Amino acid sequence: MLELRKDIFADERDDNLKEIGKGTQRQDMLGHVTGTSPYFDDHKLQGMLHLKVVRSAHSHARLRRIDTSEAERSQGVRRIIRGSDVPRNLNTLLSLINFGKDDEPSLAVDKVRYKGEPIVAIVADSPREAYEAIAKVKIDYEPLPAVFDVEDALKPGAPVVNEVYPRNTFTYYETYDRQQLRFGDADRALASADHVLEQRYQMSPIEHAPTETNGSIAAPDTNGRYIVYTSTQALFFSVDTCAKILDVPSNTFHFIGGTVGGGFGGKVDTLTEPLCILGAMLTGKPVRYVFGREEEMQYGPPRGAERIYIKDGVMRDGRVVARKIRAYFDSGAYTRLSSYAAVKCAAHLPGPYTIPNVHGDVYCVFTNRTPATAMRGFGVTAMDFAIECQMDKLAHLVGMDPMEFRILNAYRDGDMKAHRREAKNTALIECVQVAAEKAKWPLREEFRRMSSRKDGGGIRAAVPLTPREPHAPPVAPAQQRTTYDRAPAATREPPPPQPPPSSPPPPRPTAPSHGATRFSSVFGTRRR
Amino acid sequence: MPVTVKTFGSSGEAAAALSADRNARYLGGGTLVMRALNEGDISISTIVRASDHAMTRIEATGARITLGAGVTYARILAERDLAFLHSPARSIGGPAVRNMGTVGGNLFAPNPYGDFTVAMLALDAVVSVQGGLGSREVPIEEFLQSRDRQTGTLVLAISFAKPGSPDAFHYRKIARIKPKGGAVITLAAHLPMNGSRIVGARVALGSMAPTPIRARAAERALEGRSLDASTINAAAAVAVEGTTPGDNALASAWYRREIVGVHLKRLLSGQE
Amino acid sequence: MAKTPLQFRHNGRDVAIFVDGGTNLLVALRELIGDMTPKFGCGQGGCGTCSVLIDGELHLSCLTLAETVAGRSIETLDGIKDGPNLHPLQRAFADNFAAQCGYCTPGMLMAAKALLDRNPQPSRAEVIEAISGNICRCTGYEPIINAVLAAASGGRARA
Amino acid sequence: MTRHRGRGIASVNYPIGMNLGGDPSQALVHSNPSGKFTVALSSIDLGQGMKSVTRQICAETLGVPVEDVYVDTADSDTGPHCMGSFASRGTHRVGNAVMAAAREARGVMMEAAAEELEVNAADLETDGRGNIHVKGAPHRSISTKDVAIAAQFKQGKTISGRGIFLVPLSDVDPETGEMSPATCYAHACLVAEVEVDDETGEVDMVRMDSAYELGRALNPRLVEQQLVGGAWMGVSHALYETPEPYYPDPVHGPRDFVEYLMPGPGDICPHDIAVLERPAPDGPFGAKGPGEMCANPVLPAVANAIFNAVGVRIDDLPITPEKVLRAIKAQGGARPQARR
Repeated sequence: MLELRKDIFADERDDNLKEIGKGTQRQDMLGHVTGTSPYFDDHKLQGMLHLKVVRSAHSHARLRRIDTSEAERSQGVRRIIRGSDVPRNLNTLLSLINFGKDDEPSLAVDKVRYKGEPIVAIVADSPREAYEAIAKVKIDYEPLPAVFDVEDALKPGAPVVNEVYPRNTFTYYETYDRQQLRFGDADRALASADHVLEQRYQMSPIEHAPTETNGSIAAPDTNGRYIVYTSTQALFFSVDTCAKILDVPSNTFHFIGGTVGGGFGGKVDTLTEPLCILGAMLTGKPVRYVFGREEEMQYGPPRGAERIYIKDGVMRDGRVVARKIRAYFDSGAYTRLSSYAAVKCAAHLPGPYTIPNVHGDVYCVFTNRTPATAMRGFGVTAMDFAIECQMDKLAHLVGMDPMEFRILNAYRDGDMKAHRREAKNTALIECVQVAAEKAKWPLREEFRRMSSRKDGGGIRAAVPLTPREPHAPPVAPAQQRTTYDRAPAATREPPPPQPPPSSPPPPRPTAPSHGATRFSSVFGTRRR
Repeated sequence: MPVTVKTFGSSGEAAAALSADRNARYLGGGTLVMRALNEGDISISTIVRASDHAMTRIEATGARITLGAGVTYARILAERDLAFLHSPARSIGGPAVRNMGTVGGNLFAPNPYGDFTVAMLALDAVVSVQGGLGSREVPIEEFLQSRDRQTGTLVLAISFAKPGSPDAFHYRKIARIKPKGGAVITLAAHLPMNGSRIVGARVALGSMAPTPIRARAAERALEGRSLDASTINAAAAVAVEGTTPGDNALASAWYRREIVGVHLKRLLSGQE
Repeated sequence: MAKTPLQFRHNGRDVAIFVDGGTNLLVALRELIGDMTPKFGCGQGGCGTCSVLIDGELHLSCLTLAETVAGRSIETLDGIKDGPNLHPLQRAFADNFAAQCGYCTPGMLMAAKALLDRNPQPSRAEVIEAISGNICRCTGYEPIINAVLAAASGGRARA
Repeated sequence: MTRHRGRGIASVNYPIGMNLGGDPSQALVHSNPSGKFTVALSSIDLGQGMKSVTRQICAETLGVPVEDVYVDTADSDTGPHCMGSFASRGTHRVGNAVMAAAREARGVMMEAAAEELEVNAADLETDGRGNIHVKGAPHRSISTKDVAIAAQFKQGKTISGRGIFLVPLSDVDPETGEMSPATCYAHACLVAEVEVDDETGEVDMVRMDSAYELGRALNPRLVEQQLVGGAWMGVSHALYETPEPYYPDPVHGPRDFVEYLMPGPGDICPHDIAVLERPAPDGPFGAKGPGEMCANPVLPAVANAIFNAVGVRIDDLPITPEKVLRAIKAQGGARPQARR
């Protein structure tokens, strides 16, 4: 049951609106209840072929030999696709915004880094014939030691998961093995706190489990273009990723989607479109590539696991004076979007509280498991679990009511946040007060009268003195994070290809008419 | 190689076709075989069906009950004479699966499936199978022990003595998800009473070994006694004996061992 | 590849198709008949989004060998409207905002119809049991349960 | 056997949008000759209600009834660029882009109406029912349909608008983490009540009470969909879900919906929700975005409620019966805390 508390913050709103605020029926509801909403898989195309992939049987192995000769002769097989058939067989999703290095092949060539990694794609007349051909692909693996624990992966001598990142962590700003947050002097504050509590939290991976699995249908269209029906939840991300991997201009594609059977973050990675389109390009026929449920659960990317250590200093009166956090995002074998989640996570510290000393180190770590990706609450859900369990323990430690403890420490308008921006438009206190009211949880009068709009700022608005730590100077200009129009001239040349020792053949040179080179997705074009 | 579908009028012909072809599977309700085909199991190249009415017959009026292998859970739920089996039948799948899945197929369902078979094991059922050489009756325990080798045989029916009293039969599936969830463990007990004494106690457990098994130590603790708190506690205390549960996605072996006695106690004492 | 002829009733009309050996009913309905209302969600019998009624009984079309429906009557979401008018369950689902992504909705509606066809006044527990084979990842089930109860009580939406 | 009840709370905030690489979305709005409007987007409706929310935003901004607006999503040939449906950016970013496009279209519409009524456009207002009239003189009125016809067939004007909303890239200081990660924040507090079985470790949800602050509930029914479904997902994350049950050991991964655990319709509990609205200065009509953050407070609230019920802290998700039972055994039995 939902109740609108129009009485709160009423002075900040104009409620005299005609359409906004009404419980209008969804535009798509009639389609949903009649089963006529068009999902990607609801397009029936003449002569459609089916694509299935051969997946790695090992978590970490060198590929000594891939023999597809028998599969090629298998009944109904139209085309076998290998890594060497993929025009640019190395990509990272956020290269579209120039963040991170290309680290993931569409089809593995000489090494696999997680169990289930695609190695060969088979396009056949029917799913059954594709499965029969899969059984005929012979792969000679040389198993390598694998690492599954984020902290083990950071130990000296750990197996190198992904040669692009030989230390098994994503590299920030060309230098840092983590995203830092420094605000005040947490160590000093911890030393003088009445109580110090250090705890470890572990968030499991989570599968998005949308009822519709990931998939796409690609077909040759008129004028040399390709029409692509897709389950993506980021249409231009997918268009531009495909343009890059397939090395064609983005207007080669006409992507149609927009009605998707649940995503929750699991349909951002452009998992099926590149191979599906390539299949259509190589056969000249419509091709359908849809994940089965087991594929979706085990080899579709999950929300990554996170391990979090929190060390807090709290005073007897309930004020939290220091919070020190070390967090490890388990990215799996490739970066996908975990690098971004670590930044978002660092910005989220120390939660919705005003704490004068905050120290954060957030690592994006590579392990030999299915690459992780975004999910509802990305970068924040696990940290909120850790912080809010910790807040409960701290309240218990100082003998305070947990609601009042939160109100006491809540951030208010005008406070300085740890990422050094002023808190505005805050409403945590009011949420706690209303939740207490709904749950009939007694709060003392003084806590019922507190407000997000009162008693913030002032001394709480200051950026505290923050000791600097020695760091090696960057090895190269910090160019990773620049966007298209901010890239300094010196970095306009493409970065030298950095194929890992085991990487597939370098990408095909780009067409000369383009001048060159760096791909920019934000505009969906190639740069001169 | 495409899949060939062969439909026979008699179970004998179907059995012959099944035993003649290593890549043939018998299609019952479809919940196992069709799933395997959908998921790309290319070891199945022939589907064998039988339209023999005997395979879907229910004989429930007498002292001995016979369920054709093709009897669905929905049909059991519609049968008033089989009220004592409604609990296990309802514990399988959702309504669609109960309209499709069959008691014969359940004999082959691996963990975490196969709950109905746990009930059958507690009832000392006998499985009628037809191989290439003719039909025979196999005690269910023996059938389960050699289940991996039974794929070439056709199950015709399953039969058992009707419990003297419906109160003597107890069944519970412990699932994390309600109302339809895979079993953490499954428990079934048949405790026939002679006066106030239990005679012929049978306790069967699912997910406590690769196939449903009998909890013989618990049976011994119950045998010849009255069903009171101390007997129940004694049985619960030894419920784990002889079991070899495994880890799976639903629970660990440790957890299964820890709770099997708790749930046996609750089942036999009628607690939630 | 030899194909097998197959005839059955689909939403009140006789249809005839040729199927490959091993084809399931979901594929037959979607790819050969062109009825896209049953959806593929798992192919394992676990999600219910492919649910259809066969002779009035709820079945999973992905686990049904197409050949087994010869001569039988199949009803899908495409067939439950009364001409241009929505079925009371469809109206109740809409009124109760019981769909978000909409992908489970066809299966949910068929499961609910199977219930109400036999039991027009179900309890909340019976509704829960009836939809228990159908996965919804968006709604948390509450609006769906309310919608079925509302349809059962004459299409009146929850107050 | 004893079952113990306990209550726990959690309070959270959530950033709206993303800061890496800049965060733009675009929208195009145009009218047809009947004065009906189409919004063209490349944004995705995953079920969260993108089409419906942008439709209401467009109607409100144009000053026309919602029935007169149709939103067409996700065609790369017709829909202008959008980063995608993630990071809680849909309502805020796409909503703002639609607002900007609708404002531009409204400007043309009002100019065209002014020409027909022979008044100054500044003196006109919309009635939200498909008419434009002179302020204070409702009888001097023209329908949007007649305006559209006049604009297209007489005046040679396109009633259309382009909109973009861009939150520029935020640089991040690698040393201190100084950055502008988001432009506004949503807030929530949730109280969870659970019942814990101290012999089996099973946890049942009893009820939830919550307050969510979302800037503006553009459509309360859609907000309710997100909050109810999101809290269910929060319970699911807290107690059930994982594709790696023995993480970090990658064994026994679930392969189907029986092995992948999510609460069923028989596992849900009553949930009372209050929605607060403190408008975001840069949100469309003040709106933030409820879609992602709604699950977050549930996980810790459930963990804290379990502590309150039996005195054990489970810091590893998901909180399975096994973890609860091991912890209860390790502390020598349940230790219920003070009832709240």
